[in-house]
Amino acid sequence: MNQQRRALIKYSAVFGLMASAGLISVAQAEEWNKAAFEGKSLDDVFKSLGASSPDKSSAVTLNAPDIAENGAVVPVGISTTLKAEQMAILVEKNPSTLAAQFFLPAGTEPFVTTRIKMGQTSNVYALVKADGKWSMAVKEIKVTLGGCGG
Amino acid sequence: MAPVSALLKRCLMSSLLIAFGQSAFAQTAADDIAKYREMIADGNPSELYEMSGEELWKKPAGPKNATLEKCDLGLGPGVVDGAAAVLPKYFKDTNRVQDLESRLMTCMDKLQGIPSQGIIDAKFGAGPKKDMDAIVAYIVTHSKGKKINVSTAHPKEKEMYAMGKRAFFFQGGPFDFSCASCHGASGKRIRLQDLPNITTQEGAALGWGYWPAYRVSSGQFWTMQQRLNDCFRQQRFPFPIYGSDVTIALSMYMAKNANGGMIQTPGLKR
Amino acid sequence: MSDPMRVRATEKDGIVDVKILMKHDMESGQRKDASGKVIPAWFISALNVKAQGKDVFNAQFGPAVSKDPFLNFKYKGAKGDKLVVNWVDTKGDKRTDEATVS
Amino acid sequence: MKTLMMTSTKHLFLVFLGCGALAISANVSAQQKADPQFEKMMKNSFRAEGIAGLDRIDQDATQKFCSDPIFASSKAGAAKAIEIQKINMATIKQPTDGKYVGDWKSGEAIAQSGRGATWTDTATTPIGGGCYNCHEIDKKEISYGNIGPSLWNYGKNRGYSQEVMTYTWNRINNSKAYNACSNMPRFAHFKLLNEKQIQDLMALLLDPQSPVNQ
Repeated sequence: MNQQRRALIKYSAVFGLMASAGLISVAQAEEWNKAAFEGKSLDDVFKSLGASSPDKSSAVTLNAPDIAENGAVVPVGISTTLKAEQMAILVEKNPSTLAAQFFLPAGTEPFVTTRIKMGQTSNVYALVKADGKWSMAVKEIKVTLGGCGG
Repeated sequence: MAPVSALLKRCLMSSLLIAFGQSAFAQTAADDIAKYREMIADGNPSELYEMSGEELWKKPAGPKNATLEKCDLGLGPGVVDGAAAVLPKYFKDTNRVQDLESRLMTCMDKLQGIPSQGIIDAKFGAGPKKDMDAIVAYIVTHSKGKKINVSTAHPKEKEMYAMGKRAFFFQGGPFDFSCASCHGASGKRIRLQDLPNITTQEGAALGWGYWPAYRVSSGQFWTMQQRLNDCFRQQRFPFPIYGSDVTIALSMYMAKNANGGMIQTPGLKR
Repeated sequence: MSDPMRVRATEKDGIVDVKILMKHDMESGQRKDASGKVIPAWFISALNVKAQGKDVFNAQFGPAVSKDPFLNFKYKGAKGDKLVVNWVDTKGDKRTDEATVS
Repeated sequence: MKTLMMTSTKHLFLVFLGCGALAISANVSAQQKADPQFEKMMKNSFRAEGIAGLDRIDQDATQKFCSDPIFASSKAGAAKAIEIQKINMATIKQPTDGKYVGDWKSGEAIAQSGRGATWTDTATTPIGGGCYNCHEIDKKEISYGNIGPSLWNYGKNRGYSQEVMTYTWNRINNSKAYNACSNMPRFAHFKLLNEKQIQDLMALLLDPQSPVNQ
């Protein structure tokens, strides 16, 4: 616990340094959202993101397989017809719910793909913030056991 | 005659069970797995290994402070393009049939003065084997799209193939497994993973043509030596020595069976 | 010293498609080593991409992003754009690589 | 649906072909001879590591016979196969407490695990049955292999008679008693599973309450 706190202080220090060195933009350093990444439930993360209760929207597409052959690498993408300024990927049953979040300046397409780890079969949420309002898409991704298991 | 017909009857019965017992659900699952694989195909982390492998190939190293650029992988000194498509191969200077890793050990020894034993004894993914992984990634990337074209014209190559075939069917260990237990029939799976039938050209090309590969489950790039090592581990065999003849013989059996197929390395595997 | 990234960026019809592969273990803090001890979390936490000196993408990662992270995004840009990609991890290690849009 | 049917038909055809090869017995009269060069290669290519000693590549009669599939599927091989099956049948012991059926829940866990007996395991690592690697068992588990037949509704289809009990018990203990070159490990012969674990696996297949029989 103590160690974790120290590590967090260290992140902040590092971000401060990097920001002043111009390596990571100031906006980003300020926004690195500790509370959101430590959230243990959907509600925790929604709250930390200032999303309260996002509405499901057909304008948001979560691009992911129905079954992952391996939970260590699950491809997940978000695209939307909305003018997205921020996006986030949440995995309901992971130890930390928030997997990643993205900030899209004007001129960047509302599209992102990455790969995440999933400990077990779970609902995965794609959140999109556009014009200050959060919307989302949900999909269950099954994680299977594979190989000989030895 | 009776035992054979009994055997045949049982075989037919079980094939009916297998064929009709496969639910539509299993088929859907297989389709979904195919979709998953398609989605991760873009952005193979093997590229990260390949990048550092190219550097290592061109960087002076070892007691002789030499690069590997004069290494003869079978197509002449320094020829990297397509080299992995003709291995394993007989080499006159060592009087041995060698696969990619054992040949690279020869080059490191002769050109750079790096003794092979240290590489053989190192843990996978660590020390000199880490460098070896990267160099292998670099070499095999430069055979991508080439046709597998392995020769058994030399008597030693022919002999290696025959030994590899025998090793493929060799059962042992507390599970009674041979390579053929899993890779000797078509249309088989372990869990949801398709098992290539290495005794056929098509299956051998699926196996040989896609390894070395980045393995998603371990998050590591695996050379064929490591792939075979883990096969033997799962077979509950003792530990195959890195670059030993049984590993080269099995590679020869797979590669020769795969002739005409396409090299798709580095692959991306579960 | 961290290993270099692989950055690919290609332009088509005014849209630049950027694909980034990073070499990082992305330890989640959930895994145990052979002796049963928890391997502490250690992962890339932030990534910034600039094109021609201007922010085009920012990402924040948690421990659930896969080992050797992959990222794909698109922005309005042109061939020849100079990209600078930065990441920093939870131990303060960082890496900068550059690429030119083709 | 159409592709599914086509796949099934193709699959069936392939398996029939395989059976044909078994029926048209190859013209072979003797098992492959020991080859000193091959043996030397095997001996020099492996080393002991952890619990996986070099004795693991010393073959018994069953393993030797099944390492030569051409002979094993020949006419002359058929007689030898009966002999091998007899040897294996003789190793099977019926349950000491007379109980064939244990706890299906623990049986399911054993069926799921494919661990144990490798050089990265220790002598105390529990060995799994690895059953789902090759068999469909409880339909809820979608990740299953097909090297062996489906075991879904095993008891429901066959009934729960003593005959079925004994046959299934024997088959899990030593599958080679029925099919000399079955792909299934000899779980009791090599002490991979103990009597209780086999009783629990039996329950998974033959307890009317088991999800397999719903």
